[in-house]
Amino acid sequence: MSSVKKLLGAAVGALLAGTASVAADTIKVGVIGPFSGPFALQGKNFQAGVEAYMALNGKTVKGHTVEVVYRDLPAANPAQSRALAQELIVKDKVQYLGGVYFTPDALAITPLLKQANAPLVIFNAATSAIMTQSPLVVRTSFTTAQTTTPLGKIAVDRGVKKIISAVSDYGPGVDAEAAFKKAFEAAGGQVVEAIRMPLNTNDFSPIMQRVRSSGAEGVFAFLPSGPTTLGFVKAFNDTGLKQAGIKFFAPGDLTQESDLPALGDGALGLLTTFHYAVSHESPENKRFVEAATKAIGSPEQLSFPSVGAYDGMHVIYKMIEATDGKQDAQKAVDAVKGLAWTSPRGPVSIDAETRHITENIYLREVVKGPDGKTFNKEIETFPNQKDPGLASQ
Amino acid sequence: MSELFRVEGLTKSFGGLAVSRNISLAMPAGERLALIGPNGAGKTTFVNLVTGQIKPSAGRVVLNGDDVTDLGAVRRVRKGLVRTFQVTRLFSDMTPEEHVTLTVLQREGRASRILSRFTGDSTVADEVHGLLGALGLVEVARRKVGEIAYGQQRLLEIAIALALKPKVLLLDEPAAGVPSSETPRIEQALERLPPSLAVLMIEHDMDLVFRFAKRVVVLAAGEIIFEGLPFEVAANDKVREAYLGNYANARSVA
Amino acid sequence: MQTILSIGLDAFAYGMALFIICIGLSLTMGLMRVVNLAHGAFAMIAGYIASYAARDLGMGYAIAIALAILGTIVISIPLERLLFRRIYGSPELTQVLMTIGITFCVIGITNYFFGPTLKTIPLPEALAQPVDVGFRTISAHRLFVIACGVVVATGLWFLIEKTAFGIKLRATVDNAAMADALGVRTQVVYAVSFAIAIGLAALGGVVGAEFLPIEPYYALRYMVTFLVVVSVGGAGSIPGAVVACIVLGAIDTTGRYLMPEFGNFFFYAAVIGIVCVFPRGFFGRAQ
Amino acid sequence: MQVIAPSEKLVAPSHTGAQIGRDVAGVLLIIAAGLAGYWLFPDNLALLTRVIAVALMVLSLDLIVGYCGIATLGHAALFGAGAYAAGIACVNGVTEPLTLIVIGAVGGAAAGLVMGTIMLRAHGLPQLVLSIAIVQLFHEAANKASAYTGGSDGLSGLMPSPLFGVFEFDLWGQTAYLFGLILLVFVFIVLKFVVSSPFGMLCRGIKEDQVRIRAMGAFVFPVLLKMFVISGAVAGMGGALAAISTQVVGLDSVSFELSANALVMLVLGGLGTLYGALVGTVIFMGFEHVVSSINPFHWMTMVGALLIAVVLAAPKGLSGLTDRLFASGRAKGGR
Repeated sequence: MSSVKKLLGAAVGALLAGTASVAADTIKVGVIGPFSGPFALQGKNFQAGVEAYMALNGKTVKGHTVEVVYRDLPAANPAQSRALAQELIVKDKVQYLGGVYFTPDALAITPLLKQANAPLVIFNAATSAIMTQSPLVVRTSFTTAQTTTPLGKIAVDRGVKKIISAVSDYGPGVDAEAAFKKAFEAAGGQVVEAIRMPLNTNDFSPIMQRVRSSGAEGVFAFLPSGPTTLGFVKAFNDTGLKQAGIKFFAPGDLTQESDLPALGDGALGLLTTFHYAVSHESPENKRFVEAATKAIGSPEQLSFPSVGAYDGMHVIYKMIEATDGKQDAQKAVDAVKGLAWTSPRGPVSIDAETRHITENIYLREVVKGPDGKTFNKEIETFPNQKDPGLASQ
Repeated sequence: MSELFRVEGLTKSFGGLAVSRNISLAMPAGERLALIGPNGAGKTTFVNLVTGQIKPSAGRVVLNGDDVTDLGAVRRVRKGLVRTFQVTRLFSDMTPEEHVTLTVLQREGRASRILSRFTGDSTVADEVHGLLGALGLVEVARRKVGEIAYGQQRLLEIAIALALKPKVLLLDEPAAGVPSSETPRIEQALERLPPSLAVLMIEHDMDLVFRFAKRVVVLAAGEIIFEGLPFEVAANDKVREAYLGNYANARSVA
Repeated sequence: MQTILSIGLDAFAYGMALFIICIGLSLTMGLMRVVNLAHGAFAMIAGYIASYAARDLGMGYAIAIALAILGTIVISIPLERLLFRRIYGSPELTQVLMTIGITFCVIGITNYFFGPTLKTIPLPEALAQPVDVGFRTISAHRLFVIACGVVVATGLWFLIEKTAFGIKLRATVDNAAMADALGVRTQVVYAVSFAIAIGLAALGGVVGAEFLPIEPYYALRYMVTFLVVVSVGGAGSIPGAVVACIVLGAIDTTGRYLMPEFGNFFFYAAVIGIVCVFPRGFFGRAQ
Repeated sequence: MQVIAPSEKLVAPSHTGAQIGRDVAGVLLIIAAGLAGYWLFPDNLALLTRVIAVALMVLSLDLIVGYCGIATLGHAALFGAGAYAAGIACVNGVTEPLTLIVIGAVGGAAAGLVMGTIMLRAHGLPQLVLSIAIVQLFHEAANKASAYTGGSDGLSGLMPSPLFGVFEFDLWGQTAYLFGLILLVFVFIVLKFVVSSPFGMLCRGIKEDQVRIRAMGAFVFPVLLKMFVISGAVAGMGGALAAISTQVVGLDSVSFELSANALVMLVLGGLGTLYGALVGTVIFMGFEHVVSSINPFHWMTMVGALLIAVVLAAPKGLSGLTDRLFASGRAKGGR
């Protein structure tokens, strides 16, 4: 067995030798994301966002070269997450940690940050509570509550008084259900029924049956982006609910751009709220989409995690600028508190108190473009939304 | 009546087909009984019924005055009703010594102990070596069973059975599949069985039957058709019919 | 009543989709004694081929299905020759190791060449529309899946019970050496059975894509579902697989309708219950 | 007739002595390898600690699969039960690491009792499916009981107190690793005794032929159930170690994926030797780590290729391969 370990040592050693020869003035950023496995698409978007930012803004900050080290964490696995973070900090000597798609993975890293003297910039993981775990966490994505809350008023404005909620039965789904209920009831609506669906549901027609028998005028849905959304939307159309005039509201995870080609015309007319649409019209976004498409290879694969990563890199660049390359996590985080800039998604800022991003939330409708492809068209803007989940705590 | 073991009206049907019909039999201590019969007579079914591998449709099995019909196979073994198998069922990775040690420990209720050593108890070791010696297995005691001769495996089957200190022993064709050069060793082992033990042997080899048995029972089509002394068997009409009805020649009863 | 009928219809369609995908696995496991965990990978490969043919090349749905089945079988031939042939007769766990390895490879390669996005197989106009069946509307595609399932079940039953090939197959399964001695070319029988199993996986992958969308992780994502269906039915049994798919489909669908929050509890508790009552599956062979 | 008199002594050299010698050497080798890992990769201790936690689980799986012949794809239920038991205890104020390991063992053992009771009702493929169903139920239960387990967000906020009041579980992970290594060696030695005890021999017998064991007058069910409980305790300790060193418990610790990976590692290393379990875990996780660092995007192909290569080159697992190379071999690997 020891010979095995030696072999391993040689292999890892060779790996080290490859990276150890970089100049002393290189600042490393460790990015942890799902680069393989069932969520590989989202990890690819992390990479695209990071590469797009570095392509547009250069690879140096104040003369310090920035180098990104990617580590794969295919599915939520806190033990592996912690091991990867530790290795990045101790062995690869990264000064900044970024990425993280799932909440438990982020929670496994937060206890390390203080000792590591490294800030964690979260590109995605969307549970409010992460921010309270460590003062060295900054987040450039969104929370489910943040993207969901505006839907309450939107639904009521569109004449829906009774709604049925159907969410995937896991943390973010439960968050979405709670946030929507609160906002919808505050606006005068009534959630007649709340369904939680197991994550591995393949056939959604029984759920649609429930929707039909509930007598609701609309349905609020939350599902993680990926294959299940396809089944859900298909079932919604196939069971005739769409023709029956039932309105459909959901946070934008459900109509992420990379799923739209698969959803096809069935998605037309779906109303979703989100912080970013690839179709957002602004010069910043045009530049971003161009660079990110180049990085990811195919325009069909571009989706929201890329913008979280892009802005995450922006925050990290600002941190490097403020500390001039010296490792000082607290100073770095302090430097970006209140930082405001124009992101591809619109104007954003880092809330000085919660360190979570304040951003516009857009209401979008899936429409068909001139090229025959469907896209999320922004039709209403809710400016400067903070995370209601954190605000209420 | 000093009978040790008795079955009464043992019957087993699968669906509508009766494979054992109303079999009754008694054995005193020290009995040497041979059960013979043509292929398909239900001999192995009978052993399985007696040892509790399968449940009878009707009838009783009585051991030492206790009705054991409702007990499972394991409890019957613990009460002293032990069998060997027609085709050896041994653990090819283990040695004969390990087989017998495990059996002795099991008999003493120590086999499922975690905090004890498998080897090292000298009384157990002595008993094991005694048994292996009695059956001539000492030379191969520490070879893996998969590597020893089939005749020796058959002997090991008997050693395992004896290690359970049975009262009644059912030997299911102890010489089956053994090359003729090795049969004398089996024969010798059978002769050395403890005298007080009641033994029921199923066997095809009539030489062995004649030498070993004091009494013979013939089973045909699930029924007992003859019960008596060995030399009477060949002369019995029913037996001749049963065998000749099945075979072109009656060599095996000759 | 209407609700029950309606749920029943959904359950039946879902069950039939599962049946078409799983029956091939049931045959490999029951008749060829190979635990082929890479079965789903073949269904997925077929999905990619069909998607490419129908979406990118604009071919018809029927042609896409045919191409997918053929293409998948062609891909499987070298795999059978080089890899699967080595594990016929190996212990199950060795087979598990090999076929999981194959699954990993297929996932990795697919991800590399085709990217991680979902692939769809556009349905023809006729199948894409909802159909009014009196008490409700149902998509024509679901009816098509049901029809496919019935055809596959009858076809297979006929093949195995009524044809010369079926006799050879059963003989080979019962005793390969004996069949060999009787002049059955067992290697050929194995190869053909393997091809049939793969072809069925391919068909299932394509027509079931509306339920189980095609993406690189397909084989692992649905592995549990496939294994459960096959063993509840009893490996190698066609009626068993049919019953298992319908019963499990019904339990799954009803559970998700009545109490979606506990849908999984309901489903797996039912699986435990069924296995405890039928320890060899509905129509399993005695061991 | 050459029947040897009962009094004659056995002539073959004592088996047991050689066996003990080999086991002592084996344990020393494990300790040496563990310490070598500590010196060679001081920066990868979190990974190595994770390897140890998983190795405990794979060891415990070997007890069930390798020694009793029961295939299971639900072993993470036992690992996860231990992890959650320790995690919940830790969040509620029991922070002493050794106590947490004990709690994990108890949790795992309880789960093993439940799992064994259900699984032993069937055989073969249906049994495998029972194991899958059970781990899925555990997973669902952990997801549902989010008030206690944190659900899909994970149970966070574990603050284990320093070991013996001195050694902290910190970023560098030295404490966690050495603690884990000592635990592993301890468990390994105990398990070596367990598998060579009468009970262990009985299990090996059951694996080969249950009918024979019954004919020896032993009940099969309680023996197997006992092994399930022991296995659960060991897996639970692995779970508790993971919980202590990670300070978070996620739903992945009761997942089908983890169960399947553990089985793959075991078969890769070789069944029924305990060494195989360790070799398989180290090779699989080490290989996965190396290739996924080289190419985080497409490493899965390489792992798949490794598994295929192992089946082609060493169908009995890697320890079976060493057996073949050094014909003297330890206890036989694989089946």
